[in-house]
Amino acid sequence: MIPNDVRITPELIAEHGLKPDEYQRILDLIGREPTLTELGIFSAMWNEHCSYKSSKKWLRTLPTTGPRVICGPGENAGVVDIGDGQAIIFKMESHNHPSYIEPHEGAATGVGGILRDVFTMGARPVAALNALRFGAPDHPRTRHIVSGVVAGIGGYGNSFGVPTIGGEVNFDPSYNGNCLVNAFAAGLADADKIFYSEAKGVGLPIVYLGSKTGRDGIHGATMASAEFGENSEEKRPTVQIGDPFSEKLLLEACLELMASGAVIAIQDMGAAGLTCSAVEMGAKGDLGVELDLDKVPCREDGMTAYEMMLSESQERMLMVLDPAKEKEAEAIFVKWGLDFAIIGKTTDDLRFRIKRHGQVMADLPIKDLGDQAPEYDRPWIAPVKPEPLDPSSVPAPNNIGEILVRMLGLPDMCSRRWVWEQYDHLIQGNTAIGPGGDAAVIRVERGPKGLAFTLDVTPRYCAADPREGGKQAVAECWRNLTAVGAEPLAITDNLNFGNPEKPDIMGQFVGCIEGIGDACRALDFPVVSGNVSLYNETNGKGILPTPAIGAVGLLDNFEERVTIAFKAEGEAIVLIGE
Amino acid sequence: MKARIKVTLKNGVLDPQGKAIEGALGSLGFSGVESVRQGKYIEVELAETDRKKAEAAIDEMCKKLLANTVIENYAIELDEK
Amino acid sequence: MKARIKVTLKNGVLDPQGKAIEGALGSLGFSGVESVRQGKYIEVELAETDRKKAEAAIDEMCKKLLANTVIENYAIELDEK
Amino acid sequence: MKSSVVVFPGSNRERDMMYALETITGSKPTAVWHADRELPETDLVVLCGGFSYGDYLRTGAIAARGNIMPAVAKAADRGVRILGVCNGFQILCEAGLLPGVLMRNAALKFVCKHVDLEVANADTDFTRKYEAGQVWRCPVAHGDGNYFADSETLKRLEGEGRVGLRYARGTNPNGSLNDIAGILNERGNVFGLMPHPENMIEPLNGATDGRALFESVLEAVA
Ligand SMILES: Nc1ncnc2c1ncn2[C@@H]1O[C@H](COP(=O)(O)OP(=O)(O)O)[C@@H](O)[C@H]1O
Repeated sequence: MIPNDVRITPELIAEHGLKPDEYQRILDLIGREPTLTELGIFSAMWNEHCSYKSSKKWLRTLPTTGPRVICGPGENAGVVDIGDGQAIIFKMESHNHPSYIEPHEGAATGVGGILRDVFTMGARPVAALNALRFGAPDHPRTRHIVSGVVAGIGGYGNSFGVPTIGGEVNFDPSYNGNCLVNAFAAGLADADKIFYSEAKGVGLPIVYLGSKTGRDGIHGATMASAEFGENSEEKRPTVQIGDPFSEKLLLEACLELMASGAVIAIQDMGAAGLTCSAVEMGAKGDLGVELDLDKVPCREDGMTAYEMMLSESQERMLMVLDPAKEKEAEAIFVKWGLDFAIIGKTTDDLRFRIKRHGQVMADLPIKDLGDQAPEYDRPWIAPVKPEPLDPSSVPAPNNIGEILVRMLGLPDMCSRRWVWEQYDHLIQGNTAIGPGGDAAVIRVERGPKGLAFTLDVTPRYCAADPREGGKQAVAECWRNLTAVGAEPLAITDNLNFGNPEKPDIMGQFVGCIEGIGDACRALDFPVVSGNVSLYNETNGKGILPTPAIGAVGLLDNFEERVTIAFKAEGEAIVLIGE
Repeated sequence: MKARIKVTLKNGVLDPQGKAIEGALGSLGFSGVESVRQGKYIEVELAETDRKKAEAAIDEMCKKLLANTVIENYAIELDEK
Repeated sequence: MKARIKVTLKNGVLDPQGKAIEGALGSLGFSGVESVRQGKYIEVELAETDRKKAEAAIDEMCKKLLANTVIENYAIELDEK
Repeated sequence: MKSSVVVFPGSNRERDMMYALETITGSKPTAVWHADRELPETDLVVLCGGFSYGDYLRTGAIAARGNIMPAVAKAADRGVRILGVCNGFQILCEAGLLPGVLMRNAALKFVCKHVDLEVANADTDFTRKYEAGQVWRCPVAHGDGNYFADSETLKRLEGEGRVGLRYARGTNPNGSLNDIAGILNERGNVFGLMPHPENMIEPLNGATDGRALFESVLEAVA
């Protein structure tokens, strides 16, 4: 049992990933020493993962609007109009550190998280993709990580019932101690039936939905923002286990619930689940939130407020309920065998108040938790451009054919069939172009419209010239979409970098964002959602800068899609472009 | 020598399988089931006849492959054949 | 009362998982592994305190759900808590 | 033709199946909830693909003991056609409506790809619209499709022409005995198969060879 009134020592503050000046900021905001639960709440809200404290300034420079954009960054996922009253909702998110520690469950829960982001907004998921980066093929851990990650992604998506139709797999020694698992999901909804996280109305019930809370991943969100050291293997038990079966039930129950008109606001519980979701819902709606943790369905005995507020148990949601529909809503959840518990209410005092056993364990200004989070303008330097290679230092091959065969067999070039055959890419019956092409295409419901999806980035280019690399990633997405006959609509991004406190890494980050922004502005290709993953370092060595871009395009008629295979003998081959 | 290995989930680790079995037992009408946890049971036949050596080998196998020590515990029993 | 149940494949029933583990142990350099069979290990906590009744209930659970008696055997152990 | 599709917690190809049935038979199937104890009036009951109960314990094991299953067994006794696809096949085996069991794929990996299916018996209610020996392409998507039965059962299945479909031309994706992809019960009104004919019904799918399976049932019940 962890008491709530322990003395807050500098060690404890550091363990929570808070810097001394950040702690001072907390003292200034609340005018007293925080309780342990409060410290936990601040650490969850103010870590890099939730607060975007190093990246916010730069993310604001991205173009995020356009005639088709219904909802840009700031919600669970971005929403884009595809005509006929329909919308596509999509986002990409990383689960890098958890996947390195426990590849199967880390990757699985990554997929689970991104699917929830999409169906929380009222969409039925119709496509999943994933961008994966692993260490050198001959590194002793690589094989274990690759097979675990691929099985984990497949295991979750296949069971959940979404076709996994594309992605990327690359290898580089810079990922030896830090694999990247970026999961993308897209869902379809009616454009006038999108659900948001902003709570509305005072005194309304706050409902907990889904699976029970356990001690999973406590401090996972903090872990995800801390550099790995030699002893990272010891942090293992904080890993969460994915349960795609419960998630599938949660999807069906949520969609049924949304159709019933009972949902006023809804938010999934991701990193630092209850804390981030409740604060976000209240703060967005200019409302306070009061939670009675005795009502939270728990899987384990004796959980403290601290543990419940930081638990990362999966397959959970929080919603504000229309009280008139309470019985109806509960019946839906009972039918699907999921927990449904009223655990609190909205208030008008802008406080975030947490009770346990009748005692107040935390009482904080709700807006400040988000708004007053530290924001940094980290110093950065433009990385030094590498010297161009001297062509004469690379001898011409004797035999082009031999080189071609060797190239086709390289880990980064060879067929990815061994990966995507483990993914159900046909379920739902709408896959028009599956994995293996430039972009994947699905039919929209029963047609005739189609949607195209692609994920791209070339980290080598980003390392050589971040700005050009950022541009190139966006441009490649654009080309892949147009190559299948789609009109590019919008993108999501997943910005994976090393330690932003190092000026050269920050320089990579800034350069890539500027490049992405340039390309998006030039192409009218807005950024509607995204995710930032920093501190991807082991023993002080960062990964290659890897700003993965996920892009979506629209086809008026899926039958007009174009595939990469040559169609007949004797036809002309034309090379276009510069 | 025959080794019997039980691999179980660590305490507190979510066990979706156990939870589903628990629910199924309930709907089959079994009452009073308080919890179900599912693990693995593995039998390995070894050529090794020295008990000590066999034990060490099996322990190594558990660590390297049979158990996922991130989330699982294991227990070994050895039988002479 | 706590029941520990081992569910194992009957002799002669194909065990793809056991085979795969056997292969994997070989490629990890473990020699002298003659065969591997994988089964399940299930722990059930019962409210029942009468040993006889608990045993009968667990046996029933195994027959009805926990084991597929076409291909699997089961063995039950009971612990007082 | 009246058809019904049973939906279990974790079923995930029910929408694919209902769409296929509706397009091919011309009438909307009824979705039946697993907790119900009775089936609507129906000519065909389909147990669809998915991961009922997460595939936990054994694939199909928990669903096979669900409330609706006694009604399905009774319907089978009456001669109603029962079709089990993928997880549905696993459920039928666990429920004892078909013999044998579907074990983990030999490669221990989930596999999603197109295979070649050979019609091993074209004289059944589920395959009559194919030619005997005809080979057609069809997707599979499963982790446990490795059909196993003791040698006696296998002999009977083969001897009585109850193997309806086989993986052809070396495309067996899971190690199943005798390349078995689909089998019938003794009476011939219950059919279980691992591949997904419901995902092979329109040009979008690359071919429409899966339709004949549904058309066979349609003809049988007419
Ligand atoms: N690189 C980025 N580009 C654009 N938007 C971003 C980026 N990173 C994050 N965002 C947006 O910031 C918001 C918060 O993201 P995040 O914390 O990842 O969401 P979640 O609450 O699901 O974890 C999201 O709406 C996301 O779309």
